[in-house]
Amino acid sequence: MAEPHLIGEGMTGGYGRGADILHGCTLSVEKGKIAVIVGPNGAGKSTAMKAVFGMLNLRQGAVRIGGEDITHLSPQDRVAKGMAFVPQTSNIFPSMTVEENLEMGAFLRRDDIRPTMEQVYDLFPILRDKRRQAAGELSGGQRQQVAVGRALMTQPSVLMLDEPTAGVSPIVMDELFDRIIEVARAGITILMVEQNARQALEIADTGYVLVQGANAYTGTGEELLADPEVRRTFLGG
Amino acid sequence: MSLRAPLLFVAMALLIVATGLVQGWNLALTILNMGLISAIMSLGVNLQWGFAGLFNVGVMGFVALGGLAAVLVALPPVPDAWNAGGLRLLGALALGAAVLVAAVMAWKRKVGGRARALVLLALLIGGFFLFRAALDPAVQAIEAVNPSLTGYLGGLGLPVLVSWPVGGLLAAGAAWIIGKAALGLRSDYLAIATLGIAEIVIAVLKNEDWLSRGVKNVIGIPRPVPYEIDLQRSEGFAAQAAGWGLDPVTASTLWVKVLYAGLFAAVLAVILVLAQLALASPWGRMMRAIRDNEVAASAMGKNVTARHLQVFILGSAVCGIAGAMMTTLDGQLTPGSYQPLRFTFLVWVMVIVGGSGNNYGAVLGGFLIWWLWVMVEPLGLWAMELITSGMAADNWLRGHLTDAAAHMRLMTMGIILLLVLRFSPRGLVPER
Amino acid sequence: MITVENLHRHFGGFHAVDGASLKIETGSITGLIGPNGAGKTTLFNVIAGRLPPTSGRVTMDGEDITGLPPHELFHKGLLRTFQIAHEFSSMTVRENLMMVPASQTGETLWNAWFGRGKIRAQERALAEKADEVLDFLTISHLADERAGNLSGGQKKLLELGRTMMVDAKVVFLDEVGAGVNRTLLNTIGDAIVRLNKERGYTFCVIEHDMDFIGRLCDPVIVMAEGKVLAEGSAADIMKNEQVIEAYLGTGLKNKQAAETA
Amino acid sequence: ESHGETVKIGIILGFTGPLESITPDMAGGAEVAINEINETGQFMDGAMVEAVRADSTCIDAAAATAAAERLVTTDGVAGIMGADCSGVTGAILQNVARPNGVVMISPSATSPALSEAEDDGMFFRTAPSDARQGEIMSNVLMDRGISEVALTYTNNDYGKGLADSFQSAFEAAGGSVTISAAHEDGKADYSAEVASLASAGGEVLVVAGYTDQGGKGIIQSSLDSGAFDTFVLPDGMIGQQIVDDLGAGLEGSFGQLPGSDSEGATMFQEMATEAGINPTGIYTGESYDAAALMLLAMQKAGSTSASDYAGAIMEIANAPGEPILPGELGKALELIAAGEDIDYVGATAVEFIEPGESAGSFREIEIRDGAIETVGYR
Amino acid sequence: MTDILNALVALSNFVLIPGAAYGAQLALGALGVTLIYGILRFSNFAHGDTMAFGTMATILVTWGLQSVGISFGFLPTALIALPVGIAITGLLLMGTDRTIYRFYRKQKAAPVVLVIVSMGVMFVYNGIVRFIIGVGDVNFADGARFVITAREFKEMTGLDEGLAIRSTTLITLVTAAIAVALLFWFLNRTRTGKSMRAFSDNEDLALLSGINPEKVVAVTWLIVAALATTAGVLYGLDKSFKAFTYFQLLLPIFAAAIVGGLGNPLGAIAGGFVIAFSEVLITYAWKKVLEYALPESLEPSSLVQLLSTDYKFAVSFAILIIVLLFKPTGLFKGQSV
Ligand SMILES: Nc1ncnc2c1ncn2[C@@H]1O[C@H](COP(=O)(O)OP(=O)(O)OP(=O)(O)O)[C@@H](O)[C@H]1O
Ligand SMILES: Nc1ncnc2c1ncn2[C@@H]1O[C@H](COP(=O)(O)OP(=O)(O)OP(=O)(O)O)[C@@H](O)[C@H]1O
Ligand SMILES: [Mg+2]
Ligand SMILES: [Mg+2]
Repeated sequence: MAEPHLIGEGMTGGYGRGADILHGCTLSVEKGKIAVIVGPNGAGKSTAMKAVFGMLNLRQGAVRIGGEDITHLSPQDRVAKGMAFVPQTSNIFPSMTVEENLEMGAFLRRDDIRPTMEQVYDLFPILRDKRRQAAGELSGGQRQQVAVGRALMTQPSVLMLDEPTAGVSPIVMDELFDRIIEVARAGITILMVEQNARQALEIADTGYVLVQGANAYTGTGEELLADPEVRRTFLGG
Repeated sequence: MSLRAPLLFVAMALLIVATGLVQGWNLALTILNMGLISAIMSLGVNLQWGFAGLFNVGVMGFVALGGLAAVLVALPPVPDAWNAGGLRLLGALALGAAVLVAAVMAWKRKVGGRARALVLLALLIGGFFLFRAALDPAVQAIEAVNPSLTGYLGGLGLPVLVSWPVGGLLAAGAAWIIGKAALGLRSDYLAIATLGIAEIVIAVLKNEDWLSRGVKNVIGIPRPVPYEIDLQRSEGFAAQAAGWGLDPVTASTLWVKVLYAGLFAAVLAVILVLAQLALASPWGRMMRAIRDNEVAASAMGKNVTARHLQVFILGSAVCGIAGAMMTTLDGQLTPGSYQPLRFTFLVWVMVIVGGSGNNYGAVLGGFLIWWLWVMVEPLGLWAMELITSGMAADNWLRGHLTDAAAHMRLMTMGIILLLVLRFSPRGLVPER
Repeated sequence: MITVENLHRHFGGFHAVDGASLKIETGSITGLIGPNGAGKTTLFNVIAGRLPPTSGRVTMDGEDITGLPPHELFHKGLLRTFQIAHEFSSMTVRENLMMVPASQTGETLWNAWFGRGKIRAQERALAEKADEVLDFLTISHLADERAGNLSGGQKKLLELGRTMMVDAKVVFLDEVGAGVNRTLLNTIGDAIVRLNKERGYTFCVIEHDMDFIGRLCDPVIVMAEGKVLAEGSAADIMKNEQVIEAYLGTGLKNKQAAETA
Repeated sequence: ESHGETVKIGIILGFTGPLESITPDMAGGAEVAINEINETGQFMDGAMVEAVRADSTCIDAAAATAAAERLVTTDGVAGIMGADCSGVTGAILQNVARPNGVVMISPSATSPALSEAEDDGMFFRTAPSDARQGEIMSNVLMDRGISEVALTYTNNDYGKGLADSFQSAFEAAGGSVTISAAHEDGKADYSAEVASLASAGGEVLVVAGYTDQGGKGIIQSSLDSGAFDTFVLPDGMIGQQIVDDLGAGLEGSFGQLPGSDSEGATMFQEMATEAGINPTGIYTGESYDAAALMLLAMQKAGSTSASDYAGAIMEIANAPGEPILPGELGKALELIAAGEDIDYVGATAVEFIEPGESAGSFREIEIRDGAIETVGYR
Repeated sequence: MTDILNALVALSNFVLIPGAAYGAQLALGALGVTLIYGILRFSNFAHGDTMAFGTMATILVTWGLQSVGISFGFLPTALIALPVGIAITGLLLMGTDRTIYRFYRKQKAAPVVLVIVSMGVMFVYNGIVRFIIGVGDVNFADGARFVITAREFKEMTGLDEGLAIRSTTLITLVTAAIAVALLFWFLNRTRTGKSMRAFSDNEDLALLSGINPEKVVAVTWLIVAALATTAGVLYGLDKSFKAFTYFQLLLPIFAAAIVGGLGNPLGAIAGGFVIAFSEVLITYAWKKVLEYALPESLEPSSLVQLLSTDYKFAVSFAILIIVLLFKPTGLFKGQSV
């Protein structure tokens, strides 16, 4: 089997000079597939995402995309390589309007961004109404929609989402998951962290359970959902 | 805490001692004395910024108010001036205050939108002219009394040491008024407001001659310590000096400075201990919480406005005390010399370089920056000599550079400041 | 009991809360749900004194509390958490909790200077209490970590932890569950029920996780576009067509139908 | 026995700060005198004089005190030429000069209050008293038949003192001052002052300021808006630079500055030009005189100890004796050495009155064809 | 009728036009301050000295041009030299950023640390300028000083009062208007401008959007160089160049930027005029205007002055504070950290 499209292999590292948070954590996603990371709070899920995106100095391990080693690229360069990331917190430009937020997502694109923006507005209709409003004035769920919208604007080949559904209403969450499946079908690689784990694992091709910075369980979404131990300890029964 | 702070303090002490050994103890003590006062000022600012995140750029105003206290407390009253218009003046001031109180009360009344605004405006404008009508003749009469020497009401004729706490109170009173009005502002907006208020304080000091002679300055403020001349003339002291192996002149100048140093150090010690106790207590924790996140602190039941006001008053009072001490040390009040660069921004440099949020840092910053402020002048000259030493004596550039040597002073200050902050961006003794 | 009468809150021309009236019965765990941007957080902010209302009235046990500042409401026993975590980032996690209780002896300067003995005893008790709470939230290993360094979910736990430091009357929880691990959320749910039963706390809970709402809350109030759309038991609400259309969506309905089947 | 010794003189002026643009020339003036003395080789049996500069900052009393402290205790200066601004001058006097028994001669501190300061006979100044100049200025105006003026002054002890004394003299003589408005030096804009001055009106505008500070700004702004065409310029406002800068605008303006009907001023101007400093700079002549007086007094007392030579300063400055002009310091040294009396006239016609300050005779000038022309002496 | 005209002309000549001229000068300076605050998020104390440096560079080039006999007709030669001055200042600012500011940006230092660092930079620039050009007054204006002088106006209209308009006043007003329009358009409409705002809003996220922070910073400093140098040169042409005065300009410039709302170009302009007019208007003696405007019998005997000019700074600050009390983040809703 060829190497997965995106792989963060044996990642070990932490913030600044502090202790290691990740201990040989490995995450990989095939092209056009969805990988979901679950785990208790503080397990290092967000840290792992940041590591894959180059926002953390890794002491060990490597990140490769399409077989190319990108461990030493800066985040901007990874954006140029087609990666997009929605961080868990402070994931919008608060004083810019919704529309400008979306434009910033498409910063590196030179083609016409109107169609993509229309798609985002179709996905999150509320944003269309609020497009002239400063994103910082939005409700929590609306901000989250802006954040995901911004990443979609990149038209990435790899999409990384850190808890995209936190705080969004059920109806939007369903839409969002549907959309994520759609995006993946279009050949985009998706790596996401979720606490709404059951819904997320239902659509996941691969699931990772991270505990204390290391892989605890790995399997297909169904396998993990079926594992009673995993269900009880991490998915809330 | 690590060894860093104590080591830095030892290094600072060594710097001063070295200054004493190389350049003379008089100079070292002069620097030490102002260093002590600077440390107090920087503690005051640290209280506001480091503890509570209040961006007060009006330090100069509070320092000046402290200075005013020294005049109002320690100078003898001028009876002629009091007779000429003292009571009338007090009456006018009371009238002015009454107008302001009435205006504030009118403002607080919740009813009557536009009508209230009109009433308020009428009250303020009418009140202003009434106030001026009452004040101006009194002022004229007072200022006419021997203007080149007095022309003001004078002080209370009390010992100058009394003016230190009074300076604190005066500054605290001003801070209360300012805080009531302006503490709703955040960050740089509060900064410019306090800066403006400081400018207003200085404008009043410069132009209200009846109060403290304005730009004509008050000199000869009595001292809390003996005069060198008197010591030199005293038999006993001369004998003492001989015992120390010093001539009376040197001995007297040193002794006076040592006495000042003792007084200042005592004040600094008290303020430092109180600040340190406060910082380490639940009160300090509450303050830090407010600094970190006002919204959350208020939701956790902390009265943010009241606490801001409290710490603003405290910090300002400390600056006021330092101001009174400084005026005492200078022996004169010269309103024209209060410049933001020196009395506000330099103090801020002390706090930040020392390490904001840390009392020891603030104190260290006070000493170090003051030492530099004084020593960059010879350092700058020396650097300039070094640069030009290779050049021919009649070299045009050499002449040009030598002429500009005085400006090496600020440049050296800038470079050292940048270097210090480069190697410890969070200050020499960071908060944590 | 908290009553909200015809409350309005406008931002410019936008009516975020647009004439909402509702009651939170003493001793209940009331759920507050609604689409994103329905005005739930804004309503909380107005009740808790963070935002002044444009018009309308809020009372607590018959007393008018409209527009009181947050710190006074806190003293009246009204606590709230924030949807977007508001930790004290440069303080340790333990300090974040220890600062919460009101009227601590050491919070006056006089005592800070001259009442060291009294403070010490109180501090010890506070620290113990804080450690208990941290233990419960499974983050006791982080007690001495700077709160700014916590993970997203841990910050939400800390938000919740603060409400556990004091004896409150009414607690407003704004999406404490978002970003919190579901297993832990269940434990938290149990704790809420326990506080409600044993200590008589009143809760008002905003949450988008319908399992959580369904398990805990009765009644559930649904807001949409700044108004109250529906009110009733969780089961009723989940069957309400309007609510399904505006909020729950068919996806979940189908799923639930499948699950019940 | 002092042969070959070096005598140090401190020059404390605000080399940085508000007066930084005039202080280099002041220091230069003092150094002209020092060099002149050194070239004669006759000072105190061949001792050399060395100038040590220090920065008074003009505004920071504490920094100035520290700088003076260093001069006195580290460098061991025998006297201080300075300081410039009255505030720092007072501080240095009280905290350094008096305690250590060092003479100070200030070329520019004019505050009347300094006359009353306790100085143990250690403090002198070559700048004229504000009070005297006020009277002279009033006379100049009256003689020209001008009875209504607007007045602006720089908001410090110099400006305020001069404005007050002028106003009372002028009003006593029957003139009227329509407005007396302060201006701050070194500010960006003077429209507000000029607007009020223009509104109050007056035949001429009296500007008690400094040539390269607010005073110039006020005149510039008045000319621009056509508020006034004639200006009355006291000593601080007179200098070739401002005449050059403002060109025709100053034509016909007049004023007065310390100076007597002696060649002293002209001679000093020549010497200064040769030494490469601006000869018409404010207080340069006073600085020259301050340094010269101090050194001549040492010669007279045969000692560099202040307690010895402080008393000699008054003697040297005043008659009787041979008049001494700039460039004649060598002659003065010789005369003193020969035990004869001298009467130092210097660049500014120094005449000291108690307690050690310049009595000041004044030179009336008018700007004609872009030059400062002397029209008489008072 | 002519009396009314005279009153109006007097008011314009002494209050409106000088106020507008000074306001525009402050506004141009404030634009630079506000831009740095808006994008790099700190109050730059070195701005006054940056203006001084830019002006100095321009003066040196102007002298060069003048010495080879180049001039600009009735416009000042310095305007030809201006682009070169801007370029030199741009280099200085970028160099400063490289060697100094970048370090703190990487460290994510608190804004107040950057403020203090900028004070250090201020001291250094201070020294550089004084080393090179000295401390004295430098007059470098040439060309026609006036569009119309007071005397010409009187002769033209036959009124008692004159009205003078300086060419620099007009240039400054026009430049300020153009600068604010350009800046507004640039920040709100162009890609680069938006990326700069994004960078200031959320640096990490800007990185994640592929925005190159170094480029944003470089562009910011270049614009600041242009604004500072232009402001400094226009001010110097109007008054004269003196290093100390430029340092002193800093406070009113800050006041203007803040009262207008930090980070907002329109605010900077509005703030400049608020500060300038509050200085001129409140301390104005209305005597002359009233003498023209009122019938003989009502003419005032006193100056009709609310406060003496001694208090002009105090007054302008008092007005600033009052504005802030009602609009806590400035007239145009500025940012705050
Ligand atoms: N400061 C503000 N200025 C303008 N509009 C605002 C502001 N705050 C909130 N809004 C608007 O008010 C509406 C209600 O917001 P609110 O935060 O109350 O929603 P919510 O019900 O809590 O939503 P969510 O479930 O997403 O948290 C939203 O449409 C939001 O855009
Ligand atoms: N900036 C930081 N500096 C130091 N430590 C950090 C920082 N951010 C997170 N940590 C620590 O790293 C650990 C892992 O954090 P991370 O954010 O990766 O958790 P997570 O799995 O995403 O949790 P959650 O589900 O709560 O978002 C936590 O214990 C946290 O305290
Ligand atoms: Mg996370
Ligand atoms: Mg919400």
